[in-house]
Amino acid sequence: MSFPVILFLIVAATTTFSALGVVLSRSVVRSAVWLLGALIGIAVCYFLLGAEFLGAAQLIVYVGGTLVLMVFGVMITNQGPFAGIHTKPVEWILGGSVASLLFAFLVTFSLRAAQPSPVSNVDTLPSAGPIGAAFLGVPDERGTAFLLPFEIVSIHLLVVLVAAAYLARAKRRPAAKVESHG
Amino acid sequence: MLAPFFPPAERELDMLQLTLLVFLPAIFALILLVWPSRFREGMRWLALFGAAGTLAVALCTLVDYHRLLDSQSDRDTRSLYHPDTRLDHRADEALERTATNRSFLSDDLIVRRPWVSKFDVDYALGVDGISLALVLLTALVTFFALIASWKIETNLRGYLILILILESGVLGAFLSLDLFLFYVFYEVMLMPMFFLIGLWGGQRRKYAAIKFVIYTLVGSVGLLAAIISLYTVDVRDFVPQETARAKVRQVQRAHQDWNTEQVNAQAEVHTFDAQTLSKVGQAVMLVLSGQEDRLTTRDSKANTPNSVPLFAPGVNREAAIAHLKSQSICTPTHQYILFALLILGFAVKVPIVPLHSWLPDAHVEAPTPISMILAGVLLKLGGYGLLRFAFPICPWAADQLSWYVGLIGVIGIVYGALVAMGQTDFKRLLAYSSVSHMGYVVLGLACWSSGTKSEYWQWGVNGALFQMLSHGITSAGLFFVVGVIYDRAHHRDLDRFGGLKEPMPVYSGLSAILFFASMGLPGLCGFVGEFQVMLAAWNYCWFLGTLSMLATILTAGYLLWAWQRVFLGVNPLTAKYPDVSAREATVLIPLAILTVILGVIPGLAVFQWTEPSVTGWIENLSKLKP
Amino acid sequence: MADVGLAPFQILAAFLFACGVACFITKRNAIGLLMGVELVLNAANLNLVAAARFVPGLRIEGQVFAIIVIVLAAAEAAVALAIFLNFYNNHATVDVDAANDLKG
Amino acid sequence: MFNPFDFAEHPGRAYLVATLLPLIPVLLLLFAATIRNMARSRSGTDSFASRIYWLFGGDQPLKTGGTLSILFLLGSFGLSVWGLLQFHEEAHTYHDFPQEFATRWSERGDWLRIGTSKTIRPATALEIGYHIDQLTALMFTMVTGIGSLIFIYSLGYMKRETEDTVDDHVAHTTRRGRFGRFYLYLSLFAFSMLNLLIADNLFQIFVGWELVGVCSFFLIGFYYERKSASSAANKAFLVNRVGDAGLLIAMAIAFASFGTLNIQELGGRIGGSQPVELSHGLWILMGLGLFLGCVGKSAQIPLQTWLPDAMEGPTPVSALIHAATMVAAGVYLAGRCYPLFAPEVFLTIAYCGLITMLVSASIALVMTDIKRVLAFSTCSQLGMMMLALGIGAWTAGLLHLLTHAFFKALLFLGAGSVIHGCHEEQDLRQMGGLRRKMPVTAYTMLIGVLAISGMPFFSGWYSKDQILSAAMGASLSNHLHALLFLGPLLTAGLTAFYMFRLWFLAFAGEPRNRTVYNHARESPWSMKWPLIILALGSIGVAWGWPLWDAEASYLGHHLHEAEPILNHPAFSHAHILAEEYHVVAGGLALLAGVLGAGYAWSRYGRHAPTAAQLQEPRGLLAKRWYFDDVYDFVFLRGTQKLAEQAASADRSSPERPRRFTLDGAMSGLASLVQRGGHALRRTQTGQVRQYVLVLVLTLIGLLGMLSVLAR
Repeated sequence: MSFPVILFLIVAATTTFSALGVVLSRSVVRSAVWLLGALIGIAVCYFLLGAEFLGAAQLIVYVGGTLVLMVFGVMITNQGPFAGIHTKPVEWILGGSVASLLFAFLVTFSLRAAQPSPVSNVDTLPSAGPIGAAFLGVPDERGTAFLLPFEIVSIHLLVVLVAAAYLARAKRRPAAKVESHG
Repeated sequence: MLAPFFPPAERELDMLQLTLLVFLPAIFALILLVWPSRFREGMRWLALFGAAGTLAVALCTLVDYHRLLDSQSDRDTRSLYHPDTRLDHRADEALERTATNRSFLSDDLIVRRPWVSKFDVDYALGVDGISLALVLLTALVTFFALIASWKIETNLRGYLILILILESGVLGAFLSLDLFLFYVFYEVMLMPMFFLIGLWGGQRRKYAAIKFVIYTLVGSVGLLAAIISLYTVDVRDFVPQETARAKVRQVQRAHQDWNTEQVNAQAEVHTFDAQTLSKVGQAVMLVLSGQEDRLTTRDSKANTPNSVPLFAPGVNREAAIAHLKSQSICTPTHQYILFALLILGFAVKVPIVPLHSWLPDAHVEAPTPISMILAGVLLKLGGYGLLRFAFPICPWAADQLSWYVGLIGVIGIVYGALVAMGQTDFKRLLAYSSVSHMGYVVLGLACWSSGTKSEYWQWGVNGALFQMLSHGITSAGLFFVVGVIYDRAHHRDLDRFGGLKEPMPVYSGLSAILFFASMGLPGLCGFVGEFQVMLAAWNYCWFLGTLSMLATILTAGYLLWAWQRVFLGVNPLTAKYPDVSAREATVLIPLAILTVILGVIPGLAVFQWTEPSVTGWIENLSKLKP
Repeated sequence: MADVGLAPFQILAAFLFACGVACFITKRNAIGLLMGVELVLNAANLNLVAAARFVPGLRIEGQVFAIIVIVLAAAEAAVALAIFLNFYNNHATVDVDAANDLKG
Repeated sequence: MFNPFDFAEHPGRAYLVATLLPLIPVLLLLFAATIRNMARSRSGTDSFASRIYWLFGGDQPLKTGGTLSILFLLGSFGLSVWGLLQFHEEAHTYHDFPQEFATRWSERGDWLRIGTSKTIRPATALEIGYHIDQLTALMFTMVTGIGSLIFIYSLGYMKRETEDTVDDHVAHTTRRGRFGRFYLYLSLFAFSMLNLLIADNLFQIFVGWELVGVCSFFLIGFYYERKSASSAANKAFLVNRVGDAGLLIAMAIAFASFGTLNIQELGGRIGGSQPVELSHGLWILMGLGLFLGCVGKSAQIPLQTWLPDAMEGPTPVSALIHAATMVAAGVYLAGRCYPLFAPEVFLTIAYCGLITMLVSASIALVMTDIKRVLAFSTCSQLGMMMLALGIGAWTAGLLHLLTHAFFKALLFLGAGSVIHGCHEEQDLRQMGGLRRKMPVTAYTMLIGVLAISGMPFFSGWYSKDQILSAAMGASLSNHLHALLFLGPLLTAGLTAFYMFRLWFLAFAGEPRNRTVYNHARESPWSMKWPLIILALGSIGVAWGWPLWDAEASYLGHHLHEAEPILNHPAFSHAHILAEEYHVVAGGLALLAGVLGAGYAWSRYGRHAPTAAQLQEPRGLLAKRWYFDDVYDFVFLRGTQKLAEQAASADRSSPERPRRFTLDGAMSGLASLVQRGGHALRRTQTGQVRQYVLVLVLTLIGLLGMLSVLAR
């Protein structure tokens, strides 16, 4: 057992444990913390795979951005009576069994698929430079470039952000106002 | 029509002609759309002009078709039965020319252009005696229906446009050779009818309109399923081999790494062409009835009168038979299902019991001109579909089930007559009489006799076709008769009429002709078709024949009873009704005259040019039986 | 990393995916649901990156798509949160079972 | 080109032209009526229209139509007489060239042909054609002759219809006169009847058959304001339709087995013995079908009920259609199709005729309506003809048909004259002593009565004598069928009785109703002349030399030439016996007739009838053996009930509520779909998590399928 394997096992165990934590914890806040662990674990996986740029992006965007957003969301909405929002045992059983079934299938298929061996022993993947070049339409040695997806994603982001801003602007319905004040 | 003015064989002039025939009403509908509302009276005249133009084009097509028949006729005998003039032969020729990129014929009255080439849908129109008879009927009835619509005031423009679009749809359906195109037209005419009943109808118009649409759609679903299932058939051995080779080349180009076997397996040719599919059906019948040794290619030197040349020239016969047998179309189950779907599709339109209940409602609620079109034209689509598509495409199943189909027809005849006798609403009575009369069409088609006695089947099919024509004329006339009296009395209750003969002598005289024509009196058109069908039915099965003959008593019963209740006796309420106006007479008199002409000289007036097509149809199918 | 191979990463991704799905099913809190979505997306991302590592033709594509997914996930989170806030404003709860306006 | 006037080559075409001639007034009258009526409805507002209206006679219908019709029918009559003479002449000159004779007197062509014309196959054509033989020629002349007389008679009888308003006392209403319409129908009838006579095939006969039926329908319902008239018309048409259905079946059998409907060809193929193409059952069925048609048209039991009701029509119509010609068409057809019948069918014909004869004669005994007596008498005489045909006495039967046409037309016209003279009084009990007021009518009618009673040297004697001797022969050859002789014998007595009863009640004695008597007057000459001519015909039409030999009738001889040859062993034996016992049979018949007449004289002629004799008849006979009531109940009501049931089973309506209907079943199917939709709607809970669950489960399912398939 080589060092990378041991390292991977540790990281995988952490990630798995965190993911289970996300699912099993009752409180949303705790879930968020567990999610933080899982995301970091995945980022480490990226590093292990040699995709340093992605790992960094994962850390920055997810851990720094998305998760914070979520915590904000939790804080804003976490003020009403919480007693009602409980998951029934049946749902636990159902969810658990469905998820494990799915897991079993996915694993089966993963293992059945042909397992390619890495081409080279170079442990790094193309880093920020080539990726950026690809995004900007500079073709690499095989002629692939991603200018169009990049543009699409950009526009998409713009639209989404506008939409988010529109949706999130304060607009209480009169009835809801009465309810919340009463 | 246009041929004398242009050099022949340069352009496909019949394309212009047939396209014009189909779309002329639609063009007039477009003009009506932009017609200024100030000239309200002008709208009526414009629509009428459009219908008249269509009728004129249809008549020209009749002349052309007759010339086509005549051009191939034997000068000595003046027999119009040359095989080259038959629709299937002309359609083959057109396919051949399309495949080899030769110039089109200008005078074969077949149009074939690719429309949606991705799915092998062609814009294919064609004329033969069978379709032409119904095209003429459509143009005629629509023309008279427009005259009958003169009193329509509410939303006139929409009404006229819808009628014209309806006419386009019906004409297109009658002329289509391509199943997909047929289906499109078949659906096109559904919507105008829906609105015409639903907007201009009587008290329960919405209910009737929706019922009509739902019933027709149920039928259409069957039709669509059948069409799609037919499209999956690989017809490569039945189309010109140039087409098949082109397909092979196409597959090769797409998969350059494949070997020949793979390419050949993949290079399936699919088609919506009814003529080709009917060849498949006939071949299937031969295979299923164990006569595959009779199957040959069309260019085979070894063809005897007993052989049935269905495969395209240049096809390897053994391989083709093996290929046919490997397809699912060549199984009894598939054939039964296909036939059942097609029957379902057309049965709703005919209509056959028990799928008829939309008809009385639609008739009762629809305004008079729409009833005329509905009874006069739309019902014929069912019969036409059976004749043109259901029987030739599934001959094996049709043969196996023909007794049951005939039984359905007879049930329709008897049941329709009985129920008609129990009605008090004039229009409803006529609606049920339509059910009864259209039963003869189904029965005539179903009299499938064996090869040696095929002439009896021929009587049946001829009778069925003629019955469609004559019922179109008489029922349109009778519905107009109801309309006339409804305009005066504002009700249709048979028990509250009476004594109309005295105040309205011309009206009653013309009605009498139509009544007795509907009853099947010799010398009027209703008799000819029914008589032929009865002769055929007896020869096919004495039981069906006897029932259809005894039903004439019932028919006479309900019609005479209605006649007595409406026209005879004394009724002070009706004594002051004015006789028919000039407009009403314009509708009734030509229809009555036509009734007499068709009854006295059916041979000269109709059979002369419809009969060669029917003969061809019969010869194709009847020889399939051992 | 060559001796670990592709399969362990796939199994890990599958596990994360299953956890995400379990989140969907069990969590009644809308934010919890959102976390499930994040888990699912990350599982997919992990697969993509692993494929970029182990399949020669995907060295750049895998990463590019992973980046696109990350970006879209961020955007999706923003929009989802906005929707939840709106929902919360209207219904004073984030219980997704209360969000049954689509009931037929 | 077909030249219908090529009489030199084809003298038979004279008959063709004669048949078509009455169509011309039909078309002219139709045209004129349309224009006149269209103009009438506009004459108030439109001066042009009103001028046209006055041109066509204004409110008073012109007599021109009637005159035209008469002229054209007289033309037909002339042509047919010429044709008859020509035929007789050529029958001798061409005696040795039957082929040529046939082409001169018969032609046929396609009316409708199917299939490629090059191949000769059976059953590919419906033909029309004419075939003239002795029977046709004589019948044709008889129909046009009597028809012309009745047309002329109608000029007087229907004079009322030329007035602008006519009072209908029965329906209590006034209406416009409809003189032209009457002649329109009559001319159309003449055409159809002649078409039926010259036809050489069953199809064409059927066409004429139906057309005479429809003319009869219109003429019975001529006074359509009266409910009784329109109902009688419907009844006549429907009952005839039943017979026509039989005819249709027979035609279908013939066409399916032989591929032709030509009577000569069929006769050649069958010729009295069972053909190879037909099973015995079908052969019988075919004969029965044909005979059913004849039963309907000739008002034989069981389809006899329409004829008495048909007397609702104007009396000339009764004389022409319901006595002389149309009802005789049934007998004519039976005679025409003689070679096609199986022995069992002959037996059926004979017994059917026998029953009709007796039943109708018995009813005629008690009828008090003058036209009804004659109607039942017609039924009875037609039954006698049928009986004659059924026992192989072809010539006798058809001879009786011809002579009967004369005296029955005479009797009806006489009755019409009485009714006309007495202002629509038809009840015999209100008459009496009319011979003083209308001598011509009375004595011509007496001739008719004598003729129908079979008194010697009157035409009826010759035919009746032959029938009775044939009947005697038949019953002697097979004693099982003794009734076949006793029946006609009894009928001969009954006939004489009720006919003399009619005459005595109407014309003899003292008037019983003074108002009727005082207003009675003799009819105009247009009505008297036809009576006189018909009376002469009733006396002498069957004469031959020697006059006292019933076998010597010229008419009979000519008819005999057309008799189809049947090698039916029973018939030939009966023929020999009939020859042998001729004198006995004739004597018995005469005795029966004289007895009947004498009894009538003793009851009604010797002294005025008592009140008891004149009261309303009751019982079985007056109820016409309950045929009408039973039919009404079983068929009419039955069909109506069935129709109502069918209508209510088809769909429910407020008047006919019903739980299960066909329409309801179809709607039920539709609502089933609707309910299914509602049920499915419940699965759309709006719960996001459930959706996800289903989504994932589907995913799992798909993956599972994939794993199975990818194995």
